[in-house]
Amino acid sequence: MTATLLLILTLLWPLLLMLRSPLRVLMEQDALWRPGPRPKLLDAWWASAPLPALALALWPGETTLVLDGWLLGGVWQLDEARRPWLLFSALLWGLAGVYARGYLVAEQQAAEAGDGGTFLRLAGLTLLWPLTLAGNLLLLLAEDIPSFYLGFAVMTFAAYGLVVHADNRDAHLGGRAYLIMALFGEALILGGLLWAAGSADVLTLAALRDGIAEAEQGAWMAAILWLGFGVKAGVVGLHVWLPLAHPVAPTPASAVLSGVMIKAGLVGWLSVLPLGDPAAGLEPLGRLVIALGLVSALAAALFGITQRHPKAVLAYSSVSQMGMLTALVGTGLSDPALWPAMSVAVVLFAAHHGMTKGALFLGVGISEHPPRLPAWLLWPLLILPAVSLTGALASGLASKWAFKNVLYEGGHETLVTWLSLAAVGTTLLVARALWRQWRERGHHAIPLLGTMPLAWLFAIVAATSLPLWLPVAGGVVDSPWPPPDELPGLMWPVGVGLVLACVGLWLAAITRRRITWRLMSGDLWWLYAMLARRLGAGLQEGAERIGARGSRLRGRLVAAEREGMAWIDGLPRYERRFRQLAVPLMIGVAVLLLLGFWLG
Amino acid sequence: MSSLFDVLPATLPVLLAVLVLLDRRLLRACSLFVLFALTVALTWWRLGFIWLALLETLLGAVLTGAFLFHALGISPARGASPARPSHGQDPVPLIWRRTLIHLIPVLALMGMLAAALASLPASDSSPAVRWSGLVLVGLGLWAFALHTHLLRRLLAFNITGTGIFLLLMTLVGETTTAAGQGLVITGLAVALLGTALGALLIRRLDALAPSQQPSPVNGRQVS
Amino acid sequence: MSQGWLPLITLATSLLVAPLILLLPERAWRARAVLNLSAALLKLLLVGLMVVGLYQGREFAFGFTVVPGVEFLLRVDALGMMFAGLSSLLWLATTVYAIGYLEDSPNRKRFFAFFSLCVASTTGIALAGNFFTFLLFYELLTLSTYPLVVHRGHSAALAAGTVYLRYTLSGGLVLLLGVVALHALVGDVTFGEREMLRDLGPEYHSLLIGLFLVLLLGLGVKAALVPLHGWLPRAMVAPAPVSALLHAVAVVKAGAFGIVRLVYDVYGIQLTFELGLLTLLTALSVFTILYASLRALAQQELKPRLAYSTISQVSYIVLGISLFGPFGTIAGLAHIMHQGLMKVTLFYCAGNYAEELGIHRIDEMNGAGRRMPLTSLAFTVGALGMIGLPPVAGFISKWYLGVGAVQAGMPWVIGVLVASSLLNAAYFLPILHRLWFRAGPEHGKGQWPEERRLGRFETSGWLLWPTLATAVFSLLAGLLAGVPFSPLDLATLVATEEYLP
Amino acid sequence: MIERLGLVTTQLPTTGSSMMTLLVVLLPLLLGMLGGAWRPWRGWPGLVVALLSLLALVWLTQQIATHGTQAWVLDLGTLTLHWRANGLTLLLLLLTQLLVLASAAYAPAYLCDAVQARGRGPAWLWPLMGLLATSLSLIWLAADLLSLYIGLELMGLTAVGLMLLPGREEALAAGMRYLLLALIGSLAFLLGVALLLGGWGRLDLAGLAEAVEPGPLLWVAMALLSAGLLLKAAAFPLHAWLAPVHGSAWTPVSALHAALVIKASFFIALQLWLVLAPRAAMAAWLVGGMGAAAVVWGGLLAWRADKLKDVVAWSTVSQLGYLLIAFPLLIGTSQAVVSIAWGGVWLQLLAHSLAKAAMFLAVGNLMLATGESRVSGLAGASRRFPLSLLSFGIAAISLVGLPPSAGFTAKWLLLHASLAAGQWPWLVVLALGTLLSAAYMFRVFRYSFVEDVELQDYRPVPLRMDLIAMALALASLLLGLTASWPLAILAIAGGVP
Repeated sequence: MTATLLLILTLLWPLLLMLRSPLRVLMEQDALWRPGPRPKLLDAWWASAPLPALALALWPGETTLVLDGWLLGGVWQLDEARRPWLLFSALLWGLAGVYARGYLVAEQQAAEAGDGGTFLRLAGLTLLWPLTLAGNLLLLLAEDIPSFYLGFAVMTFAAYGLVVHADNRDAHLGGRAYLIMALFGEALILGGLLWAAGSADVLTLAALRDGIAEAEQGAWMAAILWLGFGVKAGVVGLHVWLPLAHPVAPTPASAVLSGVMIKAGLVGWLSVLPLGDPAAGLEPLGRLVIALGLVSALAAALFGITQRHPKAVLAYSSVSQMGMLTALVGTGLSDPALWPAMSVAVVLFAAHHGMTKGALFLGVGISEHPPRLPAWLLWPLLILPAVSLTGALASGLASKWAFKNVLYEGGHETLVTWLSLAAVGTTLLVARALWRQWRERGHHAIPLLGTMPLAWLFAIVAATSLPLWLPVAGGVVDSPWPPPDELPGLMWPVGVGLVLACVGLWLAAITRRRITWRLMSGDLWWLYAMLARRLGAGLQEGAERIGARGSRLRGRLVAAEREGMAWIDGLPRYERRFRQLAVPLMIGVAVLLLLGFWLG
Repeated sequence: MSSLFDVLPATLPVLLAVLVLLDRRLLRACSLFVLFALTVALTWWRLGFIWLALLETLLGAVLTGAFLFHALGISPARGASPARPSHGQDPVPLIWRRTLIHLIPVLALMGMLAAALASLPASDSSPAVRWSGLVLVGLGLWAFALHTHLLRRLLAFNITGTGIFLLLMTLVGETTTAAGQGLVITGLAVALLGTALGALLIRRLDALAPSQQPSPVNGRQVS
Repeated sequence: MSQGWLPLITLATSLLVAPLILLLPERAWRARAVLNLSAALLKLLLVGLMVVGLYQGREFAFGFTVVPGVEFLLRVDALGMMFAGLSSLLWLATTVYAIGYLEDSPNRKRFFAFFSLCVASTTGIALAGNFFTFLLFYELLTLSTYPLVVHRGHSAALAAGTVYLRYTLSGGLVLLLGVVALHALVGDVTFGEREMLRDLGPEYHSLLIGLFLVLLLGLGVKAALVPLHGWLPRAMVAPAPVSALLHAVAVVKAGAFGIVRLVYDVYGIQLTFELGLLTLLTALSVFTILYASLRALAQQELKPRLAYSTISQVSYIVLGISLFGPFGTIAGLAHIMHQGLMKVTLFYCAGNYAEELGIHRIDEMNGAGRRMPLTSLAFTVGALGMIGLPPVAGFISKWYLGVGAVQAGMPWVIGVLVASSLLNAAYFLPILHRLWFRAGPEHGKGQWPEERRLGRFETSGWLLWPTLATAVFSLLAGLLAGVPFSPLDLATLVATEEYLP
Repeated sequence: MIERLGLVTTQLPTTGSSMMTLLVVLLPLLLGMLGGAWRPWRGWPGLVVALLSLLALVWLTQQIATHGTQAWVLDLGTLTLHWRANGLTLLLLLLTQLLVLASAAYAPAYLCDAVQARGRGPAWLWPLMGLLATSLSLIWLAADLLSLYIGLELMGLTAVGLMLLPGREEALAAGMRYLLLALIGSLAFLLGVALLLGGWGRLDLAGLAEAVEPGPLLWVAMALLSAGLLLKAAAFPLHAWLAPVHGSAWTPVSALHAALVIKASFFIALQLWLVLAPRAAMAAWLVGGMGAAAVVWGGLLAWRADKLKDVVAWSTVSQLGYLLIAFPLLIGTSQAVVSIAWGGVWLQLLAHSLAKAAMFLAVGNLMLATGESRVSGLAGASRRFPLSLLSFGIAAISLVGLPPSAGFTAKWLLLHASLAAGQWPWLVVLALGTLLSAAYMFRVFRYSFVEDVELQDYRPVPLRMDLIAMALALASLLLGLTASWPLAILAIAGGVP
């Protein structure tokens, strides 16, 4: 009972908090236009939005809530499969929220002082942040398809406001890329869900998975759904919004975007694809997914190291990491027998990446506004999650071991090798990111006990200790750490990466020449944009041609109408003849009628 | 002799009608019309319809004639001098082509009538009257279509009407004479009323536009 | 027997208001407002009574013979009640809105009289029990909307009125011919007596197909199916409440509703399917959906864009009908209500922008969300619903359409739906972006075309509250689609009746 | 067919109904005389007295509903006249009384407003109107050709006289033309009657119906009769006198003329055809073709007409075309078709009469109020004369044949009959007619909705004039849904075989 209430509260609480400030503004009439001091928007209440979710994730026992009146029949549930997702998502959202209170303090002060524009911008953020959160939580908790899709859509579209918060050119470019790609994703998801759910006539995700497995054209449905969620998860080719949107968003928003929201794509895959179902017959798709995942992982790494903005580098790193996850999900399709074990590893990896990437993003803000900490303490703390991400330490080590172990057992050595190569890339990327952070480090120290540093520190702790507290399905993994003899096999990519990074650094140092060639972040986006422009121009031309033809036709019709009118206007001239010839006409009528009578 | 006695009352109206319709001077045409009506009355008397003869004299000749003269602007009170000399002169614009063209429908009508009459038993009393009636109808209609002058059209109408009356009365049998007479009397009254109305109208039109040249009655093309 | 009078009284509530309004002097706007609103409320109440009665299985019918063999029949069934409910609900909202919108403008008396007449015709269409009665009110609708369309009396309005009449009167005429032919074939066609045509035998099938096409041609004009849609974008010159009503309930819906009646209650879905006419409807509606969306994309002004969007959205109804199977039916019927609510919201918003800020073009809307947050919020709800995003009602329609398409064995229709969603997004999201995320006059960039301060809130309360109410309704219709008496529930009721013998 | 016309009856008339019939026929004439003597400037006193004849008519209806068709044989020496009264007759009598009453009530205010008692015209109006009513009643009641001829001539001359009353020049010229053509028309009629009389020696319709046999004589007679009547009824190629005559006539006179006088000729023609040539399908098709041409021609000219009254007058030409379609639908078709078309034709006649009268009155009001006779002079009228325009609009609905008007119901029946008879062309004609009539009617409205026009001075017309127009218009509208009521009257006593 309590769990059910908590479940409702989880979703309701962020919405209530969201409505709080506009209601407050509405209470005082004209508050929107009145100059003068404004209420504080980012208060502690605001940051408390994910607390019920956290409580729910920690509450023992499973719960299911069935709402008949909701959409097409709502089923929300918390089970062991959902618990880790909910836990790390809520945690990261909470930390990012707390962090945001510090990060946005300047804007907050400006708004309170009466800067109307800033106030409204900030108000937008305070409205959309809890909304995005609510969408994210709903998507995690929903078992019925409409609620799931609702959560997904709410999260996607509300996050647009977070991306464009800065309200400058880059932000709008990032926002546009984000929105357009997200729309394509939504469209594909909607199409796939409709197709699959319609064929099987089901409304829950579990039934949907079975339905796809049984459906005749299940492979196509799965492919469409995979692509749809792939936009969010940053599959290669569909990832272009990530490096454009992440750097422009406020840092806490980047953290949740990269840490939690792109995981929604993964959650989507896990929710709708018949993973581990040998009857599904999706092996070809699985192989394709693995290949694309690997391409994603490697290409993103190669491209990412050319970037200058640390957040862009980190965004590419997210693409790369998600590529690795994609490949792992692909094994669930191509080798269903492996999936039960693999799913645990995937969850662990995803949570690890989410938390660690969150901590890294938060760290970018920290390096810009360093707290009063000595550099020897500050920089190792900044480096720690990076090393963890490469898989050399802490949660990274544990998660890497988890999936390698499974892959070795399944006999996928080649895949492991490729993944290791990707890990080399990851090492290079984080090195590059840290290097850029170092180069762009700030000097104005902020107090250590502010919300920002504290949230960051807590994030590092939580990220590194992840395997210890994450309740992966069936309880915490017995022994998350690899046996020591496996360590070299796990460590070598990091070593190689470090060596390469040092070589790069050294080369840069000795040539003393700036690497001038730089690739625009967003890579394929520009290609897409150009193609779209071409297509648009072509369409426009075609439309104009059709329009011209239409207007010609219309002109001709109008002319014909005018002619017809003129002709009709001329008709009365015959009237005179009728008048003059009335008697002969009468006789004529009589003769005609006689003829008629005669003929019958 | 008897055939002549038969034919003469039948042909005389036709001759007179031709004169009435084609006379170049209106005054003379009107006068001739009175004469025409009188001969028709004679025909009625010859056929044995005394009542009709009387009515024709009264309505057809006297009253209609009076109204026609009134239309010309001649009233008994003011003597015989026409108010407008132009009324006396109305040259009939006889263009042969027009005349012939207007003859076509009239001929068609007469053909129709002839066909219808052919299927009836021949008139026992006076076949000549029947044919003269037929000719009068044709003549009147032809003139009606041809002329544009209002008074001439009135004349043409009256002649057509008379032709129809003659035709009608040669068609009725013994039993239906009363019905026939009823129809003819109604027709006569209507013709008189129509003529009267027309005559008044002509006068009124004349009075309304006195300045127009030529005088509206003569120049008016009511078609 | 007293129940037979209920439909008649419902009809009379708005029909009799028209002469009463004409009798009131032009200046008596308070009395007029009270009259209008009380009639609207009364009608809503009566329709509510009938809906409850319907759920309890009671019969309401009123009829008399006009000429031998032709009957005037008002009857309550679930389908009609859906439409009547929608029209009475939106009438109330639109009346409130129109009172605010037309404040201090000339000819209000005439406007409200014809407005009532228009709603009476809509109610009549909903309650019509046979094709003759339907036709009666269908034509009456044309007549009563013409003065509304030309209300402003300038040359553009008059030209639009002429175009409107050309289309609708020709359509009405074709419909008349079709109905008479049907009448000559089988006699009085009471809605629901589907066996009359079904029992005719195969030798009549080609005749039936021809008749169907004629009737469809007649109904398609008002439903604005694509080659027949030309009047709709031009009718935009009418005042906003009229546009709202035209698009949401009255004219466009009358056409769509007529097609629903034609397919379900005259021919019967089974016969229509056997004659192969459903495929035709599908093709027609799919083409309309895509074509109109593309045209909407090219519009630079707000109301024409909404107009093309209407053309596209109304075809969803036809599409739903054309998908053989209960889900398609539910989708089509529910969308009658859903589209009405969402589109009326959008038009109210367009009216609010025009009245308060003088905005007509899309590129003037920058930053309007900060000046008029509630209106913009309502607009956002409507637009998202049009795109088909949950939890707005449009999603429910789209969901059922998709499922219906799969069940009808036409999964490719999903592709059309998705494409349409994308196109909808392509023409609505830029507006939303401008509203909320672009800097505009409120930020000191440029100024509003013609700003007025109409009320204490962002605009006059008369304009604002109906807008918010319909927005909330369209949200709730989606969010709580599963509760009893929701549009979806009613549609399901109708569909079950249709498919269960 | 002759049963429908009430020509076959065994019922002897009751004394009461004979009295009432005489009252109905003669009272209008009497009242007209009185009116001419007193020249009422207020409509109400006369109206109250005139209600008497209406009451008599109601009583007569009651009688006939109970006793069936009544026939009178008047022996005047060797001359016998035949009258009869059945459902159809009653309906037409009712219509006549109603319209004459409405015009009479309308006239005083109109004369006061528009004419200002110029000349002796107004004094003549009342007796002529009375005479018109009497002659029309005679036509409806007559069952022999002599009575018909008398009624027809009386009506024709009266109508000409009424049209001439304004005394303006253009009125006189048009009136003269009308007079001459009407006279020619009656001559043709008389010629036809003469042939019939000569051929079969009798004039009563019932007797003729049995006696006549097809042959050249009958055909020629019918051709002449029809041609004369069609000329008087302004059927298509013979319509040219109509519009100019209306252009300058007084409004109430125009209303009566378009509503009743033309219909009388049509009624006689249809009756003769049904009685004498009930199987002449080919000739009937020709008449139908004339009707079709009339619909199109009248519609086109009404559409482009410049003056308001011309629009209405041309619309009469067009609408008469609908009625002419009755010929091919009623003649030579099966019983099923006839039973549908019968109601349709008379309903159309009723609808058109009421609507056209209402429209003329409304147009008269508008012209008086704006002082403009042109359509474009109506700009802004919708704001200033809503009532007049509304009555015009309601009448227009009926004329166009849009539901729920009587015009619509009639059109429905005609369409149904055409379909049932398999005569497709009439569908097209009716459709075209609807579109054209909508085009010219809404053209008028279009002008009235124009807003940006400077306010010129105008004189509001008395409310009573508006109310009368409105009442007639409403009657034509309401008859649409209550069509079963006139059809029931049609059906009583001999209406249905």
